Amino acid sequence: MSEEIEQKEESLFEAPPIAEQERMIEAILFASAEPVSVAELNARMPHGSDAAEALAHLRKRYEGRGVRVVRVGDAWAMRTAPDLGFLMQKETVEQRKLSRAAIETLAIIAYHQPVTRAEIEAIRGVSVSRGTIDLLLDMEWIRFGRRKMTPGRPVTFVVTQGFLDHFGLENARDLPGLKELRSAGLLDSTPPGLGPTPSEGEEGDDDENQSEMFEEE
Amino acid sequence: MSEEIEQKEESLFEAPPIAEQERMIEAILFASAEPVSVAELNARMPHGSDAAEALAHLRKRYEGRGVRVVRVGDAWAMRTAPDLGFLMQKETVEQRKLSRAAIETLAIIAYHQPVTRAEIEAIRGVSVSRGTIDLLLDMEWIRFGRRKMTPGRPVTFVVTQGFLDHFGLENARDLPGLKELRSAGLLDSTPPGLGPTPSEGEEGDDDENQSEMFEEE
Amino acid sequence: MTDSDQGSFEEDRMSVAERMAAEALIVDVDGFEGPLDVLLTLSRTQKVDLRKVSVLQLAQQYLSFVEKAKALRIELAADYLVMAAWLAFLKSRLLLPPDPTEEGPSGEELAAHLAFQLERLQAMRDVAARLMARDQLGRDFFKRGLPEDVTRLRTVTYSANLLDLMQAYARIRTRDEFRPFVLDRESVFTMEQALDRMRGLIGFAGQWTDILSYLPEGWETDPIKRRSATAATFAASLELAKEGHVEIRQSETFAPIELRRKD
Repeated sequence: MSEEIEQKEESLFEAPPIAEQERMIEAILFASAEPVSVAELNARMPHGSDAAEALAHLRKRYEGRGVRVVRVGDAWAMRTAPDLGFLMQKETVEQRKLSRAAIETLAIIAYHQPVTRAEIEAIRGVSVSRGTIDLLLDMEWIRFGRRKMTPGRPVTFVVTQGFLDHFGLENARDLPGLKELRSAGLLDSTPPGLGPTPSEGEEGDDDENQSEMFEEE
Repeated sequence: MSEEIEQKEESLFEAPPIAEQERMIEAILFASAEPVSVAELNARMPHGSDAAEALAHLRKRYEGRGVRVVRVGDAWAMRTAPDLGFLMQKETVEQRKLSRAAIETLAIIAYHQPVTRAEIEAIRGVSVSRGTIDLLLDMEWIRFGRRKMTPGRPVTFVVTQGFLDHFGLENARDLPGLKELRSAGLLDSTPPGLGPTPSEGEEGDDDENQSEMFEEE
Repeated sequence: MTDSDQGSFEEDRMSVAERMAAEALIVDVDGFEGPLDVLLTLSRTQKVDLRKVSVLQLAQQYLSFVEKAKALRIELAADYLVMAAWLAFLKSRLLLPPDPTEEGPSGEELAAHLAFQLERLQAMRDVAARLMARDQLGRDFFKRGLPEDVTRLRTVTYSANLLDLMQAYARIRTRDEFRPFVLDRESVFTMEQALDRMRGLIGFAGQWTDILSYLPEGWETDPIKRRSATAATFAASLELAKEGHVEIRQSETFAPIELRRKD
């Protein structure tokens, strides 16, 4: 309803020195609990600043510290070093116990995205309950992706920035074992060397999917 | 999991190196929702740690950075540097549609200026709130005109140059008359065949008004 | 594996441990997530790389699993039975020499696809486990505990275009024209009013009098009011004549209508 228009900071002055820009990014990332996109950093910093460059410096500065600068998709955040987790009992948040079905569904969405419900069901060999999808949506680990260009134009699911943040992933390409799975043909819908079978005629989309897989937000 | 590590570390009875203690404090202060006292830091850190000393190192490290270690009462916290406070403000310009009351009032002022509040109310058929007038004055779309030479000498309102600029009008005479509104379909809901309607009868007045309309500043 | 002299490679090829495992499967059937899950578990009893799993043997294992379930009177969901039927079909395809007239994928292809499905499901389970074993936010690493909120300096600008303005004005000016139709009572003189008025006056009408002289005061000049009052007075005169209180006459068309008291 009410459109927010970022007011571009118009400054006649030159961009601040890079060391100062680094301080600014440090302050912004430090103050925020959620990842901040490069676009937002640039918007908040004085005109002419180069958030990407300053980020690279900042990241280096925090290497090996108790707090790190991490990339989450196209955004950045500060997070404590994982090896210090033991100090944080007080801050530890109760993790939601996920069912095996939910965990598998999440993994399938992450590795096969964008993926339709029918495809998830084909992989698991059982139907996916509405509750499982709802739970993952509710946790904001998955979201709806583009509709598939197949008959019925089914919705697809993709993982979110929140998912990447939670599992400490820079982007979906960093999923553990992704490359091996792909080269083993296990992200396809048919075994290597076999044509599409009647039961899984959607094979043609696969190559397309994989290029789509890392669509930007 | 974390307990195990802690126990191991405690059992060694040897404090971690001071650089490591510094990392720990950094992580704790970062993740904590509240300032943390030295006593609590010591309690949370491995046995033999010296939080006060590590804290002094940490404080020094953050000197001049975008974030600093500050004392809050008898506890410690990390805060963004005060000179970067401007980054914590996000300027947004929100565009809103004028309310129906405001746009109607504005329209009456534009078509009937100079017009008193009582006249606006007579035309609208409802009272005009002070807030509506104030908003329009505040936006500099209307201003006070001459007082009327009637009992009580009520103030009148007229539209401003800013109003004309916003609506792309050379002057208020450019506002389409009722006949034009009707031919443009804006009044097409008038039942046909009613003959001369009171509103058309007033069109004669309009010309009259318009001669009055452009009083000098 | 123990060789059996009975020839058939079915149950006897299974070790005691395997048999117990198979029985545990049945007892545990609720814990399985469908036939594919069962097949995957069964394939583990072959203790080989999933790529080298014997689908024929697996089909046999599954069929005997379903048989045992039936013997134990365990209700199996329909999809378990559908899988059993399909595996029975697959088994026959694998065992019989290929029929050149048969259309569709060969038994080997179907078997390869099943093996692929199992391998893929297992792969997903493996990566799911790896994913969950990662450091997790809020458990191993943490976000800022005391985020400093960004204060929003909100400037509100209001927008309206010329069309909005004109429509608003048009709306106000047409509002009057659209009130529901009601008679303007102010310029209507009813017959009842005329009757009341004339009843009080006819006592003095001993002579023929133009009924127009009975029009109420102030109604003679405004044409609308005059018309209404005239009609009401005329109607009232007729009513009074009907009641026998007055007499009415008119000398010619459009001549004045006169009335007088009837004694």
